[in-house]
Amino acid sequence: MINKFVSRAVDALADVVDGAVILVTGFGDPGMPFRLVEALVELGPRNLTIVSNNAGRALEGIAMLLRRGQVKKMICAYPRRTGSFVFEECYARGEVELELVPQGTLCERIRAAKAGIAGFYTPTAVDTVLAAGKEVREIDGQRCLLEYPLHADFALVRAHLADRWGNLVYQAAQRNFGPVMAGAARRTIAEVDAMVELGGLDPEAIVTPGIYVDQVVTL
Amino acid sequence: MINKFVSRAVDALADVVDGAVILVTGFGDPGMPFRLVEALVELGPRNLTIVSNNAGRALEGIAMLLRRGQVKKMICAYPRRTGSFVFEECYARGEVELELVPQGTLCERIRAAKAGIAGFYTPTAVDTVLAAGKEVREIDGQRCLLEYPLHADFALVRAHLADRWGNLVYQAAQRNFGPVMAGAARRTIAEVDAMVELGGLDPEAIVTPGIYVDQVVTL
Amino acid sequence: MSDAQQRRRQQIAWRAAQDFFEGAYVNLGVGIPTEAVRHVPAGREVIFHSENGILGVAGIAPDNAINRNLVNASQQFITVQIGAAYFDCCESFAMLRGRHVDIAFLGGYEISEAGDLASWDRRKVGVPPAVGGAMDIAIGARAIWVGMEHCTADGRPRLVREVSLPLTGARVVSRVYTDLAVIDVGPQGGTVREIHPGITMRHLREVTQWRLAEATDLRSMPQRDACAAGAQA
Amino acid sequence: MSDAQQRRRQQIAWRAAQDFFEGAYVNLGVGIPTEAVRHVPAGREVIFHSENGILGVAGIAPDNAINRNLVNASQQFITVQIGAAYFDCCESFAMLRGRHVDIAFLGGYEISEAGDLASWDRRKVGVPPAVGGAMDIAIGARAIWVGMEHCTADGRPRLVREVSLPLTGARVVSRVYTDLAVIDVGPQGGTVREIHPGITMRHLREVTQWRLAEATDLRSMPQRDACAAGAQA
Repeated sequence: MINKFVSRAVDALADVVDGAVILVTGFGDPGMPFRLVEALVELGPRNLTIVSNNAGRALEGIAMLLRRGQVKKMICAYPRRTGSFVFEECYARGEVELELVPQGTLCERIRAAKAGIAGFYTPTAVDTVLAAGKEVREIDGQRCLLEYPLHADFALVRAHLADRWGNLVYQAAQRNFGPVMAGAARRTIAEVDAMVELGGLDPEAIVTPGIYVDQVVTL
Repeated sequence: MINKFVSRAVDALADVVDGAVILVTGFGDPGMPFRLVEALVELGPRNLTIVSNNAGRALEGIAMLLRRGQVKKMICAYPRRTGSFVFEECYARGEVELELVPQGTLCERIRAAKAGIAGFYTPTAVDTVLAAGKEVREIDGQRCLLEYPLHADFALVRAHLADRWGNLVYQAAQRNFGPVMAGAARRTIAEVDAMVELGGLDPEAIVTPGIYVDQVVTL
Repeated sequence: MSDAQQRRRQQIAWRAAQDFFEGAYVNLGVGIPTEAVRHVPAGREVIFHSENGILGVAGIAPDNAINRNLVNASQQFITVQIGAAYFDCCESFAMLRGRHVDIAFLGGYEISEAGDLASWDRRKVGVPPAVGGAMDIAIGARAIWVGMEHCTADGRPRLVREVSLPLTGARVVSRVYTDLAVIDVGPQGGTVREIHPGITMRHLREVTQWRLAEATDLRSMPQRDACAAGAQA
Repeated sequence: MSDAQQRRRQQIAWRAAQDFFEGAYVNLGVGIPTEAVRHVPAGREVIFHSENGILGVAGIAPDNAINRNLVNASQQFITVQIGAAYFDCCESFAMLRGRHVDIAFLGGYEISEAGDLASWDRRKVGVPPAVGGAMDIAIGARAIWVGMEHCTADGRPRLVREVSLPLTGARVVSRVYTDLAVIDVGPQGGTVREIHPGITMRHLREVTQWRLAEATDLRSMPQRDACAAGAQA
């Protein structure tokens, strides 16, 4: 019988090695898999590359990974927000590298990894400092940047409910990066409020099909 | 008050001109907007380019457009199926041009048009006859084809229910090209079984948000 | 923020909101623009897009109706309209990049006469840059309107000949709403459509580095406080 | 189709289905492969993917339980398992191209020794070509298994040195299930893992253009009819 539930977050993440690239869902607090990120703090792998819209707040989630010196590089759209003092300190001291990516391009690069697209052209960020070093091509009269997929080792995804096949549904704006990051890494681990029986999710309303999810941890 | 419902299919399609490019949903019969295609037959525009997974069956839908000589070119993945004799006859007589596109590339080209992506690289069809004339690029050790967005004038989309904002839900495998084609053309027209009150669709379960839909016709 | 500044900012948000047309899909930026959701004329249906994955933002949630999973792009707790839909960020940016959003009403630091927008990086030492969705929105929405105070706190123009700060998008802004005027961007410079009743074109030109022409139907900019007073009278 | 051919084809589908592992995501091609859904060993959970947008295909719908909106990629009316999910074609092909589907069990016309697959165009005069999702699947699924009768109706080999028909994908096939053998594709040619109890390796080589080696654990191919009889005993 297929059963993707694992009882402890630290078991699901036990083989995260130093230098791993990890996708973390969330736009602000909604969608942030706090329990899984706490498990990363507990397990202590270092030199991580964290891909997430923001760079943590207060001493929670990604901020704690940064405080513990586990993060080599952040790939984000919006690392600065109210309470992001840990990231700001690490950044000011040069302790963490930042790759700033426009949010739409960030989503699309992650989707490309999930969907087997090897590269794409986007008009976003043309003529800006974020185009530095990128190949430019004019297509149909519009100058575009060539962007590549953002591959990762793990995707940590926060959702609302899951069944034992790993099918997921979300709650409101918690969804954000979940359906994009799930399946974009070699292994996807979801953190959910509760598990439901197989058949407990409407096949028409499943947002992330279980094929993209390897393991599920409940709160 | 926003109200995207129109009472007659022929009104919604009245300004389809000769030479228009039209996306039509459906994978086999499920998802095929028969009423809208019938309206096209009634209105009679010619030299159409029809983009659809299949090329019609019996004397229904796209087959009737072909029979009436309204179609200059079909862009499809699978034009041949049981009962596709009208297309086969037109094709054998050289009356209709065929651009054969692998289904995954077809979806992705339509999505690119919807999502403002100017081009993408895919490993599909490399080294095959369908790669003829396409630019090849090796990315990360993998040879890929450069594919461009498939822009269109109209998208005809079959769904199950709609509200007056144009939010859509589908039924089972009827969904197929709906969420991909809706929004990929300059104008999107949906054909649905029934209209529901605004608020009658669960915001978590809406599949095609109304922003992609301009007009809705009920059966 | 002083009461006077608060009023100026609400006036800017209010003025732009009067121009959101029935049925428009509108994305609101952080700051002044976020306030516009409160100022849509009664009876007009406008659908607000939030780039984290919402169509149908209604407004800021009252303290007794907070859903912790429901925030706007400014991370404020919100409520949604009947008819709202949720989706993921990739779909959300498909809506923007794919030109489905009619109007993005954004904040900004500087705008050039050509419509170049600088809105994301003030290059303050030690402060990490943060772009969010600004660049995708700038090139994606069908119309880019910017709402900003006409001058900086120390009185320097924000409508400048060339932007000095890092660009968000080149030649993207089509209209600017400030506390002093409503100005359309065009190939010959700005066209002033409305001007604050208390100032002259000469004054406006002094605080603007663009070439400015008067619209043939130039009018005095309606004031929110006056309208509110009128409505109460 | 003769009864004997029907039995051969069911045997091929049955044999492949025995190798679908617990938890595997499997896409089934048109023809012989579609039958495999019926032959998964009892108690094993396999999740079938249909490229029109379904995970969890259960089987062909009985006449009294037809949902006209529920078909598989072969346009047959089907039912779904508890736990099924529906999605659009773009997502469906993201699953394929993105290497999320473990096994695609496909039909084919010819396979070269290098694993090149020809499965979509027989180049019949006057018949329009139709590719469907075949090329996306061929390069996308993690393992491509092909189920086919070992020879054509007129006795010519289908496992050929070089394919003569238009290619679906180059060097993609990893295993072949025929009525005569189960053969793994490798850099030195085919490795025969199982052979039909009624034939010899010499006969197999005569009807196969590949170099063929015997697996160290070569065994007689289990037969469905025998198993079915055993199960009934």
